Amino acid sequence: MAGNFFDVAGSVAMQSDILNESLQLLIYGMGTVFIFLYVLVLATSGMSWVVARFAPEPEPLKPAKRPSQPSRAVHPDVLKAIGLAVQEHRRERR
Amino acid sequence: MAGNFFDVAGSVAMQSDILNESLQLLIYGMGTVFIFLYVLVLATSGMSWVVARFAPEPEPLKPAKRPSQPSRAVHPDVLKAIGLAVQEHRRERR
Amino acid sequence: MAGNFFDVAGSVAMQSDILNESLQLLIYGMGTVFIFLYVLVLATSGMSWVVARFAPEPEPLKPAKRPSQPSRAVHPDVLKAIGLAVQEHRRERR
Amino acid sequence: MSEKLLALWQSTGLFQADPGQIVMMAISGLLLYLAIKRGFEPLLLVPIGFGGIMANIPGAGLANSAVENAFLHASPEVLAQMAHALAIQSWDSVNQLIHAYDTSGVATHIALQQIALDAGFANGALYQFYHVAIASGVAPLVIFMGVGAMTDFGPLLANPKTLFLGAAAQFGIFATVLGAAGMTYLGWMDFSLAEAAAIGIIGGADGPTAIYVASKLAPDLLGAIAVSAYSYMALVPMIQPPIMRALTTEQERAIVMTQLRKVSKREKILFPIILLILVALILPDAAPLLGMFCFGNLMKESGVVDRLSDTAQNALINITTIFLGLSVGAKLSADKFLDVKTLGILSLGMVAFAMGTAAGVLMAKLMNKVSSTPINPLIGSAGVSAVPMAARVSNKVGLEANPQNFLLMHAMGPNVAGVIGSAVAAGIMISLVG
Amino acid sequence: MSEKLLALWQSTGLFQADPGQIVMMAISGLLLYLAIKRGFEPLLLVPIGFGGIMANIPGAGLANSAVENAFLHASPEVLAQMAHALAIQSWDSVNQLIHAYDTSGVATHIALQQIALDAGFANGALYQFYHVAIASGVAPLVIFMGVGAMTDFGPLLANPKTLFLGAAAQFGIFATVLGAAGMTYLGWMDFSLAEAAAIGIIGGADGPTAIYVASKLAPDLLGAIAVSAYSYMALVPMIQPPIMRALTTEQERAIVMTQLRKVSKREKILFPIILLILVALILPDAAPLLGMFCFGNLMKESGVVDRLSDTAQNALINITTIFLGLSVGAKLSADKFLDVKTLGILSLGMVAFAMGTAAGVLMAKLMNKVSSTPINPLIGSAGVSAVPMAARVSNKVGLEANPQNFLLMHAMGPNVAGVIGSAVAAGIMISLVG
Amino acid sequence: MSEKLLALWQSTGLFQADPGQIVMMAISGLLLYLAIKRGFEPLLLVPIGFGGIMANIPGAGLANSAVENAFLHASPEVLAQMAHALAIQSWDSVNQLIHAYDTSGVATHIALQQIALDAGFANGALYQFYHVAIASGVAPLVIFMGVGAMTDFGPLLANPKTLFLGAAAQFGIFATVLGAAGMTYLGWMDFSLAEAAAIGIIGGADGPTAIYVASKLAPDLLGAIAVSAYSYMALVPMIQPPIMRALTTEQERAIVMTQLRKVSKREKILFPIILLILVALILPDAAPLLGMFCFGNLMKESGVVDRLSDTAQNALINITTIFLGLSVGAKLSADKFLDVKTLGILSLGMVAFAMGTAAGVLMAKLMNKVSSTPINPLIGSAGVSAVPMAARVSNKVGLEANPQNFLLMHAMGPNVAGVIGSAVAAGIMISLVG
Ligand code: NA
Ligand code: NA
Ligand code: NA
Repeated sequence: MAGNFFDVAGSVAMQSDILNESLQLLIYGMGTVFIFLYVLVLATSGMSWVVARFAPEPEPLKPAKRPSQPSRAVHPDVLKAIGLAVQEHRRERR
Repeated sequence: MAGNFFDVAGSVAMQSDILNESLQLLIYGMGTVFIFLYVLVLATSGMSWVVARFAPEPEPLKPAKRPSQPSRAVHPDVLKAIGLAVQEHRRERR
Repeated sequence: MAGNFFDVAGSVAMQSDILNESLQLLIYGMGTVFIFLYVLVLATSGMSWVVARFAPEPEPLKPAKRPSQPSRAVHPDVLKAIGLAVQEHRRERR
Repeated sequence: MSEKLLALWQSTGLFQADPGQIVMMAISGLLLYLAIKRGFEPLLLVPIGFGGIMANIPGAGLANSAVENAFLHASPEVLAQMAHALAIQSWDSVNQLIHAYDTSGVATHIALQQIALDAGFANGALYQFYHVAIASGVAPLVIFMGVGAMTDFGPLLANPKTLFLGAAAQFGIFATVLGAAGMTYLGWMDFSLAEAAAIGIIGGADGPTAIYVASKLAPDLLGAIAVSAYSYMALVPMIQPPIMRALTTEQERAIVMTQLRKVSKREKILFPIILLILVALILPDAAPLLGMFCFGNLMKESGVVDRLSDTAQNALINITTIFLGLSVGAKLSADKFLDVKTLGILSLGMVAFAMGTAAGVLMAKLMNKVSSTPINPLIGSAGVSAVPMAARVSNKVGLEANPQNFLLMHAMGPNVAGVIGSAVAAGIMISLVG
Repeated sequence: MSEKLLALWQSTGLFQADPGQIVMMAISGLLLYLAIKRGFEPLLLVPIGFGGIMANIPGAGLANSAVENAFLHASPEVLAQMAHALAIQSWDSVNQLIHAYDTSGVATHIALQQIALDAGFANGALYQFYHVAIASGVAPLVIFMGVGAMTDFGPLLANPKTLFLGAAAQFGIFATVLGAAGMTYLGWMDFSLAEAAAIGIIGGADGPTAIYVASKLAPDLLGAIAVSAYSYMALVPMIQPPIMRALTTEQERAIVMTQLRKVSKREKILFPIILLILVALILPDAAPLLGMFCFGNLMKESGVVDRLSDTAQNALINITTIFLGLSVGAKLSADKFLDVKTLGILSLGMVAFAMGTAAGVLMAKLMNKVSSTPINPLIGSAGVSAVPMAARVSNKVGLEANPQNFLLMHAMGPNVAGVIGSAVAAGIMISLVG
Repeated sequence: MSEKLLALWQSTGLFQADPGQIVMMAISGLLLYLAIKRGFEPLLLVPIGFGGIMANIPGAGLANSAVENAFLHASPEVLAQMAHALAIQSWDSVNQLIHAYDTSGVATHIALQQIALDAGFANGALYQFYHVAIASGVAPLVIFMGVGAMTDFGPLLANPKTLFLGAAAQFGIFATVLGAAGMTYLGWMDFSLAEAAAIGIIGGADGPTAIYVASKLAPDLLGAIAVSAYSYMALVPMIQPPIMRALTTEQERAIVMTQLRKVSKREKILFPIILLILVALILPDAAPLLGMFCFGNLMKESGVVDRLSDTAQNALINITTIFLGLSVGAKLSADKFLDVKTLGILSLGMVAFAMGTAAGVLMAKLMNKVSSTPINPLIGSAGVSAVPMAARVSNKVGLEANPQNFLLMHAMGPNVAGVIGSAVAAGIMISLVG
């Protein structure tokens, strides 16, 4: 869709073209991959630093949420499972 | 789709029109809402009375159905759950 | 799609045609059903014989696979179920 | 003021209702009653019944395409446009236009659709479900995949000869086609060969197969065919026993069959592949149904994709069943269902089940003549499929004759063979008549 | 070499970004924050917020159709083709073409689509989700089915009079329409009647209903309407209590209600069918929403299709929610959302909730005047639906006045009645304005 | 009589079979064998293999569009119509028409489709699956969302530098593109640049990414590319160890890495958002894949939408996997797959994996030179992704050198980094070549 800057060459499609096009692809491609992931490393490290510095230990919030949600999420099957499991177990303890 | 009786007015769309159109909407709307829910109250009460009068306690039919269906419905997970739960529990009772 | 050999007759659609067409359908149909399932009987018996003769007892392979897969398959619900079931049960044993 | 109240009143269902719709809503309510209180195949008949009510809500047009809704409610100008697109100059009733539309090609359909959409008409919700689930042919295939993932071919593999019982029971299908043709011959009904074939498939006693074939050969009859198929499947415990008793002697019903051998995992894995290859070689037109069926079964037996197999037999088949049922309900429209043809379909459906049952039992008796290992003829009736109901019936009637004789496992062989048999028959119908 | 680096640079979002998109990404981020850290309706606002960010990624065009992407990126030749298809000879800005496209009919749309696809442009992923989930109207219906399968009408059946509270609370809807019209009258805004109606539905305090109506009456405002509806639903615990306290006396809030009677299974099975029949007779335009709602509830209560009911309230509703949320996010585009209209929508939405709450409470007080059995006016506010939040609020405020007085179960009646009420209101809007 | 038996015989697969289809069915059977008996990525290769068999059933045309089926089976009249729609007067072989069709625009496609449908031809089931699941680009995105919901970025966040390993391993992708170009240059093969790019993505060792890119850049090669990607992912435990040993010394392999720090919930919530923003700013063309990936991960980590997250990693991803696999199988047609290009793809795929592994290991060694904290070069190979197989391989090879040294957690960082890396590479391919 966006700026395909090989169009012209591509339409000609001479053997030598494809070779140097893919060479360019190699250069620009690996270049972009490294730039992108390098920026990501910086952003991530920065974020971690900020979190550690200004907002440590958000754990408390999680246990507050988890128990409620999953119970809703798995409701039907699990409740039945518990019931059955417990009966089952009682039965075989007799 | 059905009878939109504002079409003409709507196409003209003069400020004053929209005001009295929405006023009409308020009147007809709340009217219909109340009529509908009033009829629903009657129908529901009537139905409850009929059930209580002529067909009380249909509970028996339910337990007859439930056990079969759910067991089919939750089959794979739950059976595994029971098995695992019971083993688990035995393990930790030792 | 494929060779509908009643097309011509079908377009004429005289009462007598449909009768003998459906008679043909009965003959060819039951014929094909029996041929097909007869071949299937032969193929199945042959396969079973080959398996029994050259590759008996593949069971070992199964227990090796099953435990891993299902655990992955039912993971979320079931683990929760176990936990809850066991707690539940402990609670009511007190 | 008054003309606005009038507009409101005219938009009510009470005003727009036509008797046919009332009757269809009553029939749909009956289906709900049978499903909920009498346990008639509830998984399908609850959605079908409810869909039937929704499809017949006056003025809502939930089961109509945008074009159909336009034909019913459009202004004269829009109708004129549509008539022009249909190359019709003058017309006295809309039905003329509708007929012209039904007989026109895809290009014309698209043209009218554009006019209807431009005029602000939309496809009803149930129409969309039908279009995606059934017209595409996808829903029955997905359900067949799930059924395959729930099917155990062990009993069949332990005793492959029972496949012949599954073959014989398909006689009900083709005899019914002949019956439908006979009715047409006698002038009682006016079924085309394609319609007769679709009706015959009711005898397959297999819901998705019947819906799949009907959607290809006789979409207009789909509602009646599906309803009759599922109703008679639910009635199997009433339909079959008298026939089974009539065709067998006390001692035949008491025959004890030899214990089934254990079937190895490897055989179960290879079976769906062999079945698929035979389909490929002999009957490509049965490939969609049987292919998905074998795929589901292979997912189950291979044991390496349990998470896919579990989804195929739970979330996926349930979702598909909901929309398949509602889509079938969308076909319960008065003009299609309240037709003498429906009576023919219901009576022929009954015949199909009876013939299939009888053919299965008689085949079992024949096999007893020729083969050494004894076969209890009661398991022949399970060949009509209607899994697992028919197998349970064989077992029940068997226990009456001999309380120690458990035929259930032996009946499961012909039972699943019947599923294959009717899918094969479906392929033949589509290949020869489609 | 340099012009290639240029090409790469020009393909970055940084280069293609326009301020509006940045703002929209920030707003979407805010929604994510509210959903994750403040617990604002996370099930919807997490997908909506994330979808909003994705929709505004510069240059990606994830929320655009192939045609829209072509308008943005196509070569002059392709644009010329498109202009020709639009019968436009000369044009100075693409916006001219876009406007012509928006006002053209389906046939023209298809023609331009073909040109765009031929030129290698594709529909964005979010556009596809929106098209399948919302434009078709299917997703809100499927969610309504799931909600129906999760709803217990027991409290409502035990005390049917509470339906009147669900009716009264809908006053917020229609008053808001009037408010929107007033803003237009005063020249502050420029809402059409259809837009005003869609905005009013925010007062229904029911997400799927609001999205369904907006998609039919005012698709351009859908993003703002959905965001405002879900935000205020999350704010119910802040919006309602002051109003409830202001309109009630200490002793009114302390009223203890009589224990609810036990409701039989049979009543619960019959209720959705009766409701559907009334919809069919009185208000066919409410049939899609209420029909699916009743279907879900019947699946639950009938007890014979639990596997379908379980799927409807889990896998199916979850899958639909994911794509519905992303699709709503796709409507959070700068040109549509960054508009003075959005401010109007947000303020009117707040009014709608307040009016609905007040109307519910006042109705309860009125009923106390006329009826013998006492009604605690606090349960009136639950009539706006916002299930189950509003019912919890009634319970909480009630406990402040009387620590022994548990209103939760009593408030569930008006709460579910409110869902029916707003669906009815939606039907009226679509029937009178659509 | 005889000519009818003939018709039946001609409708059999045996009669219609062409050798290519037989070979493809055998190859598909081999894939099933590898998946079921050798455990080669069964979740994908079972559906792919089975779909491959179904796609090659002679005469069934399950993988063909209605138009393709019409080309194969239509009557001369219909073919004449189609030729006319293609503006072809005279033609000696159907292939001429097929070629003209393939090179024609959307408008012509629609015209022929209408002719085919009018003539009673239908889209095959697998074609429909492919159209909905892959051609739309949706299925890979949904799977990526599910994978995101199953991914734990903790190890990556604890040691962000490992992202460089995920970057280096992508060298395999671009080197392979160069290799494919080289083959073309030497005249061994005839790959276009787009095809070369699609082949290179095999080196990403990530199934959905490879399918997504192939569907956009080289749909004809999709079957071969997907098969080769999944096969080599399954072969990772055989391909990687020798390379890893060859490029490292005993003491390098024995390097013990410092325990990873605990990562806070908040960091995990913020990571997908930051990643999405970077994608938006730098590489919009990677937005669909990485956006859905981040969305899935945010649903998981936010902890407030667990029911959506659970569905995304179970029912939804399983359903999508089933249809994605069958759709890929639909691309295993003889004319496309039995081509010298496939040999090139298989050999290049192997090269891609080897190069990626080597680049990852060498990058790790380089980082050891420059950085202070020690990195065991064995975790570099995990940068190719192939989650979690490649990480397990790193761990296993590490244990050989030092039985106390558990690298698994350390290898998970580069492993998930590799997923991001290859999605970025995919974006670049689509942006520069697409
Ligand atoms: Na059958
Ligand atoms: Na409401
Ligand atoms: Na990778």
